[in-house]
Amino acid sequence: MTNQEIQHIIASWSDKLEFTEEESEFLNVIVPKEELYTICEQLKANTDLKFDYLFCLTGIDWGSALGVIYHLESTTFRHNIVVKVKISDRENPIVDTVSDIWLTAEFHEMEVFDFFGIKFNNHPNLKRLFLPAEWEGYPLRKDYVDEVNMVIK
Amino acid sequence: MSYFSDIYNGIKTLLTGMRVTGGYFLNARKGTLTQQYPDNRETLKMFDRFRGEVVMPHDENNEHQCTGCQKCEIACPNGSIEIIWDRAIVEETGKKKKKIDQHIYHLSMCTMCGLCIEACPTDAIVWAQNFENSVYDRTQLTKVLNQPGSKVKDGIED
Amino acid sequence: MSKDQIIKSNFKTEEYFINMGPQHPATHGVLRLILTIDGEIIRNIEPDLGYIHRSIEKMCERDSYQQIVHLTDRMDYLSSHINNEAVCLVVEKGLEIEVPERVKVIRTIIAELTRIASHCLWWGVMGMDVGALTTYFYAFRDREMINDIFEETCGARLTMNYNIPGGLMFDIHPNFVKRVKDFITHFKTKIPEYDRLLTGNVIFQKRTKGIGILTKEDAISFGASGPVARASGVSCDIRKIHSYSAYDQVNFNEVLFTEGDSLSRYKVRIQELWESLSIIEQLIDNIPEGDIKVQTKAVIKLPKGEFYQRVETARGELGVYVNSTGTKNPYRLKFRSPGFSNLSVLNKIAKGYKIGDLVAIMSTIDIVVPDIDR
Amino acid sequence: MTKSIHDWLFSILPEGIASITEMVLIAVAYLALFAIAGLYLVLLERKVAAWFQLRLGPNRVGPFGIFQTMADALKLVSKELTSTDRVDKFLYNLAPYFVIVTALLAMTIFPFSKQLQAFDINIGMFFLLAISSIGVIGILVGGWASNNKYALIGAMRSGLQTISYELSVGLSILTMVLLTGSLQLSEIIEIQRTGGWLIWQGHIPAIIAFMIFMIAGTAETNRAPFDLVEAESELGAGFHTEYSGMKFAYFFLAEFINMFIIASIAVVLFFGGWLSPFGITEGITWFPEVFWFFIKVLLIIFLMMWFRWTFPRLRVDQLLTLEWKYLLPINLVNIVFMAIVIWLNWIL
Repeated sequence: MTNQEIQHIIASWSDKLEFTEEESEFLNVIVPKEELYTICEQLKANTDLKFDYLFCLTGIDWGSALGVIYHLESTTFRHNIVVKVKISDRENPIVDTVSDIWLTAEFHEMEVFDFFGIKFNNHPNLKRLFLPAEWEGYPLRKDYVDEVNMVIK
Repeated sequence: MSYFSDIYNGIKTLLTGMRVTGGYFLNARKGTLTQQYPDNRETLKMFDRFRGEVVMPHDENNEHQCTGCQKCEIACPNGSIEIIWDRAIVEETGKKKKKIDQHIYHLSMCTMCGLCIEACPTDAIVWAQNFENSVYDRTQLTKVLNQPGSKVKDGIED
Repeated sequence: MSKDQIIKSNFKTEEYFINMGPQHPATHGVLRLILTIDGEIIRNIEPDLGYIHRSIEKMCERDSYQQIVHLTDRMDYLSSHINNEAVCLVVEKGLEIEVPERVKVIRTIIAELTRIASHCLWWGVMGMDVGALTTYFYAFRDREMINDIFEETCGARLTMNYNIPGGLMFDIHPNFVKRVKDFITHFKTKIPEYDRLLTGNVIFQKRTKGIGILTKEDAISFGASGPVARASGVSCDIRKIHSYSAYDQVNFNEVLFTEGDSLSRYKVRIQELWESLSIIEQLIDNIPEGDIKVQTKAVIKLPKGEFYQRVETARGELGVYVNSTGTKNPYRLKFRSPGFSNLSVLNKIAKGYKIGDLVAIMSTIDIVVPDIDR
Repeated sequence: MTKSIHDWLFSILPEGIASITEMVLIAVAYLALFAIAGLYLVLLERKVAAWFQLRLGPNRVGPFGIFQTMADALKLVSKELTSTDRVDKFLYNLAPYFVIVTALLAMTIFPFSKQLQAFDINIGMFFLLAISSIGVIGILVGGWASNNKYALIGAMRSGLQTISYELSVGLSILTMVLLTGSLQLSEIIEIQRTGGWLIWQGHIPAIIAFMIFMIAGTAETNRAPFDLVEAESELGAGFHTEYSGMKFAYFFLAEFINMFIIASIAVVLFFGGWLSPFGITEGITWFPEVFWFFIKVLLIIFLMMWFRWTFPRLRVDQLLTLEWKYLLPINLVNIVFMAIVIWLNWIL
């Protein structure tokens, strides 16, 4: 299925979605965080799309906002889509979990929580995965400072 | 009935496995996989491209080919190379030219990625095949690659 | 009432915790599993990671693209060449340069040799984990030959760093082709020996058959890839689906099994040894002549945008996501490592089995801890 | 020689003291002999393992590494004994001695040659069976007292394993005892002087009994493929995780002495003890018969090592399946078979 057709299907679900294909090889869809869960649920359930394979879940710090990027593929149709969600509240970023839709998200969301401090609603076991529980700050954020261990070139 | 065939097949597979190891046992004298390392120092030769440590070759006149362009220093991902350089007046032209004072190489930080040698425009630094780098004090792993009193070979420009 | 229910209704048993790792022979590194155990039966597994986390993603944000390559050696150190290739491919994709055919073929050959070396090590360790110690040495004998090939051509045995964005660091060694051919003839006689020693063994079969079953749906949902997913019947070979380098020029089969148990995960890897050998055989005789690199600028700047490259390492799908703002460093770089997703299936598939089974299951998942921790 | 020492002792000392001294002397001699024999079995194991694995094995201390295990023992003796705070001190310290003492005790009744036997009791086989199962108490106690979960799991497995496999060992020995009609070890060997080795005399049921005995015997000694008690890839080191220095060495040595015991039983019961094959050294009086005994024992030990370095380990429930579903029924049928063989006088 071509990107246009995918876009056509998804666009009918909500009018708050932004689509872009610039600067990326995949079709990007930017989803407001309130609608993330329902959109993701439909992406997997829709029989024409069947995005059943979440192959990458990335947290990102855009400076003004934090974000989560979901790379999705369908193992039956082999088409891809990238779902992006922006969270502008840096102090207390919260977004819905998708770990019950794609089980792999459970670990990846823990990783994102660990490094970006993005909290996931309804996550079964949200804790620091790599860093010790008493670690302060979120290292992959751009404003993280550690003068001892970080060498800036 | 499958009870007995299970036993039969089980024993058969076990004996097959024992035949493999038994075969190696009988031929154990012919060739061992392991090397008797400190004993074979004389004959042990590393491959030419083996990345042991970075060295700077000098010729018989105590001349090297490093112009002090610092490309290796920039290329190094770990900050293993530090170049202390100076400007000296070249007698023929009267112009000031960059010249290395010390080419410092921290072997303790080096990951043997080879980017510095890749980056060097004058092939001043190369890999040495020495791999016995253990020392009692970490500071001994910081090496000055250019020999004292050495100078850059004539005609080397970056 | 079933037998289990009767036992449950009449007995009260106590569960207890046991720490498997960070130092434990079966965790292959510094992985810690917090097991909840009832007698010997595992009720829950909670992995605790991060004992070898080196923040490679953060380091990448400060390094130039050439420098990033060598960091990936240290992720999945058994597929270091393939990791390097992934980064190089994503940079080449961003710069829109096409590498010469010769580079593609050499990269593919070395990648497949890496896969064989990795599977060899896995086979040896798999044997050790189920208690057959001798397998380790036989596997290392064969792996040693590959390592020698690498050492002669790339200069290093494990962390090779032979790829650079735009091609290869230097040409293959003149002995390369001959050595690889020698290895192929040698190894073809050794895989049947592997089968006789371990695969056919009745104890091994009993230890792995029907143990740790991962269903197809779970495999996809957990994002499993590589041999773990292919043993469950998920077609996920990136070499076929999103072909890169010279994989479109060769014929090979994607090894698929449907049982999803430990034994089929084992068999997938053994079969892959044959497939990798066949790929190398097809390529080794006709490595095209040509350049070994496309000259890139000394400072590589990727254009603004997002790039994603997927490759098939020995463990599964490695994804490199690069978000560039047009500077010489990536703005954000994420490695989607196969080990991380594959590890997450552990709790699902090992629950209800015994400690001995857990060790066998972990071995068939083929965990490399630095790959999980990055 | 033993006779002359005996006479000399009784001539210079009063009777009571003399017999005690004699016992002590024999005990010291046995201790020294088997400590050294155990050490060399360790060396043999390492060498054999190395050859199976295409390595060289120990070769640094002494020619061909023959002093390697001596050096190891020296190191272990000089090592600090560490333990955790929470161990049950008394039981923790007791456990290694349990294991090593029972192992050494069993050694006493073996007839290494016609002359070389400490005790020739008429219930020899029975005594062996009784003694050899005490060792497991040491393992259980050690695992329990260590206060370590891995050690505990190992100890529990050990109990499970020994209780089950004791049956098979006992029954396969019983099969052969049917044939000999005696429990006295020296008598069992003497029977074989005329009719050929028992494995030959008893043919099919004896061969089956031998196979079962080897499997069960390997399990009794907790060796691979039945080394669930230690299972280094699962439990770290199993029951002796918390032991160090000499206490660990006792466990280690006991394993090898137990292996020697199992091999010795097999030699006595199936391969004619110190009798030479086909009586080739029958007429030569100066030839030490003990040579044949040790050669046979070493061959059986080699077989057990071959098992160890080839097979993967069984899982704990498969261990029980093998015993209760396969070995035990076959064994019972085999006893009946053997009885029929004897009844119909099919003995070769």
